[in-house]
Amino acid sequence: MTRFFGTIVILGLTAIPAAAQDTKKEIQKYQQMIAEGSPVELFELEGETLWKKPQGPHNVSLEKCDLGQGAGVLKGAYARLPRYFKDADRVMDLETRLLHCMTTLQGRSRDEATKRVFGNENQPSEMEYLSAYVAGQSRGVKLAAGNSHPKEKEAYELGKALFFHRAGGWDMSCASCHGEDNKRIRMQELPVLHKPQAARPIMATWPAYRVSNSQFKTMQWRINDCYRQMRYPEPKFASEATIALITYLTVTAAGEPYRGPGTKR
Amino acid sequence: MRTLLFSAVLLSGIACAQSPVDVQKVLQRDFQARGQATMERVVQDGLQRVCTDTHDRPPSELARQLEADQMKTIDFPQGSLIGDWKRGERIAQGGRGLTWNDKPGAGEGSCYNCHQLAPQEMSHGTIGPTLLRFGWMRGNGPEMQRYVYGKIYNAKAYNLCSQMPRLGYSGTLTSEQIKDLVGLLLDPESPVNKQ
Amino acid sequence: MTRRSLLAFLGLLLAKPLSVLAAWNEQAFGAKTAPDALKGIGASAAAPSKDIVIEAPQIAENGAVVPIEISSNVPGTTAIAVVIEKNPFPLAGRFEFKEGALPFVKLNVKMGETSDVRVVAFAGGKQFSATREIKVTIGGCGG
Amino acid sequence: MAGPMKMRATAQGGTTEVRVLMTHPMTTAQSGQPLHFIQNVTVKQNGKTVIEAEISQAVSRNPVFSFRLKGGAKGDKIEVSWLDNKGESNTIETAVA
Repeated sequence: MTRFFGTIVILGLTAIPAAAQDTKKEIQKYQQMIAEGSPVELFELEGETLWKKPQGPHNVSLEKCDLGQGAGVLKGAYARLPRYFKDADRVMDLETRLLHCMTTLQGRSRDEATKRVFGNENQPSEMEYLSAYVAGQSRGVKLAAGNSHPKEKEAYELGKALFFHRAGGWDMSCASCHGEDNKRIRMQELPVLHKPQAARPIMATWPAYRVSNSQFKTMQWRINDCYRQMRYPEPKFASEATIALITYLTVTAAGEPYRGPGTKR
Repeated sequence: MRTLLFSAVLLSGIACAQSPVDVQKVLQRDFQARGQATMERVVQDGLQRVCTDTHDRPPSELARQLEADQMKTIDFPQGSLIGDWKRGERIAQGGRGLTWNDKPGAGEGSCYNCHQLAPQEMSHGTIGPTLLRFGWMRGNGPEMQRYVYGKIYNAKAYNLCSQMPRLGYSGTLTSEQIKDLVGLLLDPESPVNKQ
Repeated sequence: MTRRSLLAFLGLLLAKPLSVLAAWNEQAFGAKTAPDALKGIGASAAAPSKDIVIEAPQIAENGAVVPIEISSNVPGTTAIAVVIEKNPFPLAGRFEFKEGALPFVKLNVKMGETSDVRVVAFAGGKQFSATREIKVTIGGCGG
Repeated sequence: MAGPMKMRATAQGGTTEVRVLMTHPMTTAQSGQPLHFIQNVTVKQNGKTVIEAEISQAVSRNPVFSFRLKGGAKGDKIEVSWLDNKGESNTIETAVA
């Protein structure tokens, strides 16, 4: 990962006494300004091109992909994911469903389609572009992940159990960082993700563009990188565990109008 | 690798209260080893299991016993435990170590992620308590040195379900590095204790 | 013939790469200190002015993207330059506003460390400047 | 290879606000990658150049600029183009909304 000037800049900042409140306000201002000046729409544009591009052995585009609202219906589809899909008999999040369409519609092998699911700043991945485009088609639609089918309920319960499960090289669970109010890592405020009021603004703005590394990041990546930092082995892409966690978080955030793809520091 | 130091008898009562979902099985199926992050890491040890099952509120008797087991993992070096605070500050700033894309052995403390230490560093976390002026307030005698060394080596020996990693026990930091961190916290010349 | 089209013409004559076709002040952008950068754009003697407005966060969580909004209320402003004093190459940009444009620009810049950001406005053959300090911190691990 | 650009131009209260996004790595000399950054940005209003900018590698990756133009009516043509240090370029044109 390239950072500006090659290294993390470590600073001795002069302490501003009793300025914690001001600091918080200034950081909010920073976050608002980066959101206003975000290049995130470029990823949506590129995603649209990919969505319509014929690919794979069948040489067809993804335009007939059914994301849950019918073949090719994009409006509001992301806001209703993850959900149960009868044709696959499992709960799927956006990326898992895209992968399903790549293999079934386009005739691509799972290996080929998942060869490079997380891109970098020089070459974002197909999943990242597509996620940006599809998610953008749900702006203004309230989050309503599936929570009625038995398999959806099962995914929610598993996600919840995973959220509080302590293991890995540093004994962590998701709740180690996201379990208590008013905590920060460095300057980053940590949302208490098992509480609806905290989960809502977060889930309503993923996937997202990260300005710190100029990369567009998906929810599968977010889960993957949390586990990396928790010092676990790697969760497999589109596995039940990752879908379950995404289901748990999105159901917790239900009702929030989607306003992503977002822009994060 | 990791020794499981807990009493199976004491644990048995708690295991029954577990949720119906078999998370351990799911982790085995859905995770894969990568780099130094091997699959052994998803196998819970005793305290991870107790803390998970009790939502970090273990019965006090059990907690005391498991903490005592953890205390046995700490190998206290002889002599002064106060190392070089300047090296300690660098270790406190860094966040590498033990992830699947870190080189084995290249560990750092991640201290500022959760704690305030030197007042010059404004970008500090708040998951752990502030350690500003720690040595100035608590002194730096042999007992305090031992406490700080032990706490960094294995925080669970002092508070079973602490969110702080067992930095020595997990192999993240070496004994020398921990001494340097003790220096950062206790040396009167350290910025933590200046002003 | 304008400077740009003259350069383009010469460029074609010499069959140079396309990059020489447009004007780019190599001397000023190559300067490694703020005074040299200011000299390179002819702003060494800029007078302080309150009519230059720099809107930016006091604290940037990440130096890779620092949003800055600049406008000049100095009458007759024809150009604005942005100098990040502690960057390895301090001059970040120079914007020339011709008839029809307002002296305003919003952009994202990279900052290597906490630094004063100096904005120079060019008006009526004179230069004016204002600065603002922006602190750069290390972010968290997540997000 | 020049990636996509995106632009929005809206007329409001006697000024036209132009927001333009450019796909570009904007790599620095310090990044260890080959120096590659946009040097020139030009804004035209109905074919007439109104802003000429020279920028450096200190502009963030995937540059986003906002400019303000005097007057402007719906349907006016706004054109923004860039040229980088390798001679690559791209242009986008849009009508004021």
